[in-house]
Amino acid sequence: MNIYLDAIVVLLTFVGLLFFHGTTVGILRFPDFYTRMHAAGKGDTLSTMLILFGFAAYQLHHPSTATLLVAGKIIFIAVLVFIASPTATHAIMDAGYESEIGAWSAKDGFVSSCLIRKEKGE
Amino acid sequence: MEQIPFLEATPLLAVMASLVAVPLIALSGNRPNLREFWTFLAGGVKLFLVLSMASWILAGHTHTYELWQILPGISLTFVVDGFGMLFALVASSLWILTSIYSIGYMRALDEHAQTRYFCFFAVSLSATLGVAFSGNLLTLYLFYEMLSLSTYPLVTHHQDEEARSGGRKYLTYLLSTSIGLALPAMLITYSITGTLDFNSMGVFGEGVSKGVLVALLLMFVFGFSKAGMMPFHSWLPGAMVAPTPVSALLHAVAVVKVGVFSIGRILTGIFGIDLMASQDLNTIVCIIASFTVLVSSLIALSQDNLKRRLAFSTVGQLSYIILGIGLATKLGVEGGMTHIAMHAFGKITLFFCAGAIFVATGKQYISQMVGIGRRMPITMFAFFVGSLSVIGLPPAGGLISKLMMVRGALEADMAWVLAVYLVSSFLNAAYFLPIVYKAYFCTEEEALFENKVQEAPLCCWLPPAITATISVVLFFYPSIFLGFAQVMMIGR
Amino acid sequence: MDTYFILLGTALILHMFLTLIRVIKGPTVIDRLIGVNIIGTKSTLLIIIIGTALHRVDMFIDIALTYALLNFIVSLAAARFFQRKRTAGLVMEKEVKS
Amino acid sequence: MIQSQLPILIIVMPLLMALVIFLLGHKNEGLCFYLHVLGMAGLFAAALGILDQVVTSGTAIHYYLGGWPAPYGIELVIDHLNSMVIAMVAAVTLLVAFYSRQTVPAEVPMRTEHEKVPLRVRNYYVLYNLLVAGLLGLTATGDAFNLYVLLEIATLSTYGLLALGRGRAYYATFKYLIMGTIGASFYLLGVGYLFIMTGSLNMADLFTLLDTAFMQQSMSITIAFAMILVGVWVKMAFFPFHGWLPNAYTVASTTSSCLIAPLMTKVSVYVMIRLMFSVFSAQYVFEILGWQKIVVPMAAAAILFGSISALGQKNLKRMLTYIVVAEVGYMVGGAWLGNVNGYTGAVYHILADGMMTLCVFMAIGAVSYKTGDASLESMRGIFRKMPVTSVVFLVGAFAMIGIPPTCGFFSKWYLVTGAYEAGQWLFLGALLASSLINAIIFFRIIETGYFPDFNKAHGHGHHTDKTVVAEAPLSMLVPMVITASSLVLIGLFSKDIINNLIRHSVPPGLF
Amino acid sequence: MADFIQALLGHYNNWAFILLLMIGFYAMIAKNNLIKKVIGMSIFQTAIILFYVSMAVKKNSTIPILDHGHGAVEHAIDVAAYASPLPHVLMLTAIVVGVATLGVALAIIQKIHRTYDTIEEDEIMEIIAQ
Amino acid sequence: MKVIAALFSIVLGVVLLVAANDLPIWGDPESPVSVHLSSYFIEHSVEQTSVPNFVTAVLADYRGYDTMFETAVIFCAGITVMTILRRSHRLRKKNVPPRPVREGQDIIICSAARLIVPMMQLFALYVLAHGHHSPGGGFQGGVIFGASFILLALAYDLKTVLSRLKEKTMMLVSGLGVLVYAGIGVLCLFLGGNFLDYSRLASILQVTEIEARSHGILGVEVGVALTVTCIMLSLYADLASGGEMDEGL
Amino acid sequence: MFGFVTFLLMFVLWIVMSGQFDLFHLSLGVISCAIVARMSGDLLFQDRQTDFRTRFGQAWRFAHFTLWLLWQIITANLYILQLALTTRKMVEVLDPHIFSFKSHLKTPFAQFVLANAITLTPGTVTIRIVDGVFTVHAITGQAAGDLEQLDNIQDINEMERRVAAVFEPEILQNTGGDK
Ligand code: NA
Ligand code: NA
Repeated sequence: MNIYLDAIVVLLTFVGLLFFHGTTVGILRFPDFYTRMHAAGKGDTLSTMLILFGFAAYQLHHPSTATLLVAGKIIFIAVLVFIASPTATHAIMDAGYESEIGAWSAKDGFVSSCLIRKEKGE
Repeated sequence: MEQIPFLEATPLLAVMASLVAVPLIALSGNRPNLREFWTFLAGGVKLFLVLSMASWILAGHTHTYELWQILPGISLTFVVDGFGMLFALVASSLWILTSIYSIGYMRALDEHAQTRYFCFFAVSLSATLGVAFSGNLLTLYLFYEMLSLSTYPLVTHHQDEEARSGGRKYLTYLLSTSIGLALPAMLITYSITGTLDFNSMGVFGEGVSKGVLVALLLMFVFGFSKAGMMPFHSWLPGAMVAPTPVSALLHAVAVVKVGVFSIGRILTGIFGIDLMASQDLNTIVCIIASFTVLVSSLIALSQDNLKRRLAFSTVGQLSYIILGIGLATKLGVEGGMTHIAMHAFGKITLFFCAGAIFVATGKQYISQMVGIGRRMPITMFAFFVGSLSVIGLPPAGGLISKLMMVRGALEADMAWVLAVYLVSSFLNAAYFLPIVYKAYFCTEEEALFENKVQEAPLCCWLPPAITATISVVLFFYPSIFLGFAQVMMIGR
Repeated sequence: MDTYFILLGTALILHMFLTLIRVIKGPTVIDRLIGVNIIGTKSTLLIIIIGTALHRVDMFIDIALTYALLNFIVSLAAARFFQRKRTAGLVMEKEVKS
Repeated sequence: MIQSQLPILIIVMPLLMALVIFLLGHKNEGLCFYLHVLGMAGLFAAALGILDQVVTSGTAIHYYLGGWPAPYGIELVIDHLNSMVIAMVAAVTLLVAFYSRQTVPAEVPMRTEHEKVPLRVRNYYVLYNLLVAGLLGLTATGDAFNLYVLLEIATLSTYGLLALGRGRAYYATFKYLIMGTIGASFYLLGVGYLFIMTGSLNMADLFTLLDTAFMQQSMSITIAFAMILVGVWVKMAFFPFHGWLPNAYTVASTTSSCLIAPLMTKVSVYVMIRLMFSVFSAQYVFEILGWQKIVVPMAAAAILFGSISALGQKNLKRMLTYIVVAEVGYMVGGAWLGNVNGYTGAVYHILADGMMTLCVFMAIGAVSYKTGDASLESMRGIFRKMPVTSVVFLVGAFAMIGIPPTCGFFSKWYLVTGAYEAGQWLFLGALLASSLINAIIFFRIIETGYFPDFNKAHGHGHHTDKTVVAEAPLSMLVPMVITASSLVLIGLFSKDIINNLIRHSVPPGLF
Repeated sequence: MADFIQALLGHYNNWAFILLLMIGFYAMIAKNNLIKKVIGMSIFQTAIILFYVSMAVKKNSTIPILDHGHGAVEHAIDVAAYASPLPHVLMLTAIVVGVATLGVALAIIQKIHRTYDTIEEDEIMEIIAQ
Repeated sequence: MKVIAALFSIVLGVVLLVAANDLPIWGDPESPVSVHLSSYFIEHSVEQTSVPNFVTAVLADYRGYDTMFETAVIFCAGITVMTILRRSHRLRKKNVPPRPVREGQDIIICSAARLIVPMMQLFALYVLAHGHHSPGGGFQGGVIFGASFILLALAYDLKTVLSRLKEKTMMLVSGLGVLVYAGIGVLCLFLGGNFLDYSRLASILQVTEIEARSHGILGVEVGVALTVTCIMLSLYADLASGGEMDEGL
Repeated sequence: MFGFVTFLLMFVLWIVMSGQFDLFHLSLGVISCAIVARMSGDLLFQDRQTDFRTRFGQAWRFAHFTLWLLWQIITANLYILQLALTTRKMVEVLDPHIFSFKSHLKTPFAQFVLANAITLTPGTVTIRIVDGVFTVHAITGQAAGDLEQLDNIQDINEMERRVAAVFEPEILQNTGGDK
């Protein structure tokens, strides 16, 4: 039982870590703000949630009211991250868009903020 | 213990008498007669209180009244002894005369802010008596500073540019020396001895090095710069911008004499005559004083402004007194103390006269006074008597004290001091007598005055007449003041 | 298992340091904000890992939750602030091009 | 019951009053002043009560907060030293409370129809009360860390009070804030080193724990002491940490400067003395460290620097602030002379300087209230226009110069004596020089106030232009006159103050 | 000297706080931008907080909250098992004080910005000097 | 200037390094900090206050006096900032740089906030109520509660929040919080104990003295939380809107 | 009613968080939940028209949706991982661009869910919603394709359809229903 549980825990957390790795490399490698946001938005949310789920599972080692409640709380945090993280991503994205940060395009390299403004229809 | 014939608190009351009058004077500002009544009442009360103690003191007693312990071992204490009494008597009696004179002077010239003037006059008198009756150095210092500050509005009474610069000089000198020299000297004395009470044996016991003593001596002598010892004298001529009654009282009596009195007190009460003599401190004092005497007399010769000439004369005469006390012999000290009174009556006469001339003619310069004696005979006669007293010629009181100091010099085996006295007396004569001569004995053409010039108002010529008379009286009855001085030196 | 968690924590910290490079490099303020936000989220995890390692996770869970909430609010506030300012991107653009 | 609770009452009363004013003043802003005066009067009574209690019993009062015994809980210790400071603070705050009646509404605008929620007068009084609570609390406390907290509340409310001034107030306050934080942080750091070495925060406990050879040789303890010193020096604007003070106090509003200038530096000096002798010991400070060789000359430098800088100022308030800097040098130097006279002078000067700073600041405040500015020119002819104010200023000036029988003379007396005994000639010279410079400074003002404008009225004799007397309102005059008289009274009763209070607080180890 | 270096190495925990302290102190004094000064101030305070909190550390101890799992209420409490609570308490206070100061500082900077239209110290000084 | 500052910093660092020389070894269980007072608190706080969280016991009881002033510090900062930033109507007209207005509401953030805020507030109250048993208490709870309002203000705008929690109420409650704290202290005083001696509350609460201390702690924590909540929001409102109280960030 | 439901939800949350089931702490919980319900009861349920039966249905469908979404998120992360760790140049793998589309969803909550779903799913991130118009950033043309392909207002994309199925099934009927 414990071995399986541990395996689940390790699996969840390790996959989480892997996605986090992707996120990290992504925000370092991707060429512009917008693409980095992709890495940050998706990777951060899932990796955090997975690791949290892993710890919630770990609580089931000694099942009792107390540990179950702790697991519940960890799940609660995961839910929170699920709501909050994309929202934060959106907020940051919107701020960058509003600030007219230059975008990268495969054809032209960096597109200046003027073009962003044009796209915004201003 | 004999019962004292006056109230325990009489010294305090005497000090306070004029202070109490201040609010009364201030409140009756718009009724000049009432205001002056208060001044006279306070003056009378003050003089009465001082006199009430005179016989007791003359009998060889001293009276101590401790008011308030202010620091550990130091109280606000009043001690009435011969020296203090002598000074108090001079100050309080001359106040009344000056008040009469002030009324004449101020009203004749329609001066502004008369109420303020009389208020601060009264405060100054309190401070002066406070100094006279101080039982210790701290009390003395307190009243000394009070006097400096309360005379400032008097000195700068005119409130013009000249008054401002004169007043500035006045306070700068007085405050800087008292804070910068006298105060630390006092503190060091206190640190060494643990007391500041005056004691005829001195407070320094054995074992205080001569270097410290000399340093303290110099700090004290220059610290109380009201005495005008050179090089801290130049405030005095500058302060002559004051109205004449102020110059008269304050610069013939109150302020400068307070300086001299303080130094005298310190020499006799803090150092002690014996210590002075044994440590040769007296020589130092004598050298400083002699220098001042001679130099100031020479400067006086060159002054054309009458009040300035009087001022430099005062500087010299003050040093006479210091010189006398500095001799540290019985006769020298007695003479010095007595000279406070003698010079006071003589010099105040001269100032009164200068003021009277100003009131009557508006003239301030000696060169403009040729022939004035014919127009203002009483005034100029009083002037003549006053100058006799200051020079030290009979029949005026100044001679008596000067003679005593001369004898003191001999007693102290300091013959060179004799020469100083003689030379300076000669110089005195040289700067006073020509004024008198030109006032009376010029030819008709030389006289600068027209016939319509008359004597100043009664209030202006009467006081000099009285003080001149007293100067003469003092020649015949010097013991009025000499007695107090002798009381101080009983047993020597 | 404790060892694994410590290794996990170390790996997380390592990645957080990598993310820090983005925070330092920028080039725009908002780029930095991405990194900060991620580091904040991962700190929540780190708190839980520490709690687990100390066997007091019941105590650390509240701290983690608080941290997650505050991190969200801080990111949001920063984003809102720069959105309002509108200049955050422009200032840095020259650097980007050069 | 109330007797035994006095130590906490003096702290909680202003705190509660701050809240009461905050809550009740919301509807009726006019009420604030009355509540405030009421609170301050009660506070003053309590302070006197506690002073009486200390003098009568002759021992320190210990008050255990929460009922917890000394090193575990926080205790208040009120002894001869701080009962005097408490009384001084209470007196100053009461006087300024009266004084503030007209100045606060004038300088801190009341709520108007259009304003959303300024209520600045109410907030002003709230901050005022918090400042008082902080000051009294840090004076009364016997706990080194509690002192930090209360120091911070006092400073924080000071920022608020100062920032309500005009013109450059914000920038000056900002600099003050940075310096104040540095000071507080250094203090905290110092306490941290004490704590890590001893594990304690209670002052008496620290004193005992530090009294071992190991601790006295410890470099950490030495550096803790240095940190604490630097911290309080910054707070009290001791040269060369004074930079923030002149700007901050100059631009402050009248009431704020009247309140803060006399209290903040003085209480900081008290803190220094308290820590020097109640946490460390005279023996440690003077014999083992022997830093008086550096600190006393620094104090002399502070005095000279402050005085000379003051000499060059045209703005009177600014000039006074430099004098405050110089006065800090007096007290620090006195405390560091290492003898009874120096200590006495320093402690007495806390009281004396508190009152005389208040006096001159109030007088200058009254002048600027009437004339609109505080330049030297605003004093022109002030003796006629505002006779009472002028006299008050005069008394304050005399005290600053050190003319007997004002209190300034007596503090100088002890300081000079102490300096002489300690052979600190530089300090002695600085004391005298500063008296002289003060004389020049104040005399210049007095002269300006006494003489009319020569450009307008020429010659002597008749001044036809009768200046109309335009005296400050009674709410300002009364506290001013009381303050001025207190300067003389403190001077005349100096012996009693010293014998009954200061001499009892002399730490062991001073000779 | 060797002893001294030994001692320094033995107190490696102090390095972090000293380094932060130096950074904060430098920023507070040297930075021209008022906001950066304030940030320096926060770093400075944080360094001190770190110093205090590091005191609380005990080897092999846990957070200063009684562990119910060990049934400690019945038995005597093992002092060595818990970190010292006092430094934490003190720093809670210090943090609050720091935040309060920070708030006031930011408010003042806003006002300065409104008055002088800049938060660069030298520019403010220039404006004041005029 | 920079060189001098750097020099000072280095001197400071060196001095502190030197001081570190004779400090106890890090983590030493025998160090004075671990032994002298702290061990007393660890050993006795449960039996004396029945609070298992030593930090809370020390914070709110043994050193409750500190904490009261700490609350006052927050309160003080709140009104200081408010007083500094609010301008008179006259001044407000001129001299205000126009700020770009945010158009409309951001549906995403608003919706997220609506979900999170109630949970956050409940969590805040939980943190406040469980300060005795877990890391929490008045400050922490207050901060979270205040932050929940800030979140709302970030999502919508300041006006929305201030229409839910009137500014007047907010400020009054912030004062009330300190008053609750000091009031409990004074109450103890009236019940015959020293200031903040919660054991005296036993007679009112009808519990043992030890439990009375525990309840007293909760009482003051509530006061702290009230003040912290309101001042958090107030600070945000003032700072974010420059005293205009309109939009916030 | 909404207040009471909020209270109940909060109390469940309290139970999870508290872990103390004595009367004292439970009553503290009741007080706390009451406070939250009073202060923020209006926040949790934005529109008050929908009755609770409908809401239960929505919740059920939403759970299903979440499962699908989770899978999408995982693919998204795998995609990111692949992009991040690729050895090819970014020019070859990325082709980012920004586009907009008008959503059919009416309620803010549905729009919120859609926006966050877009953000979490592969290749796209929502930048903003203004008056129902979503501005989206796509990392490659392919990723965008799914959302962007439709110019026809009558049409609806996959993601929006799923969200609509949870919250606003009536839209699907109007636009031609499930494909
Ligand atoms: Na605390
Ligand atoms: Na707590």
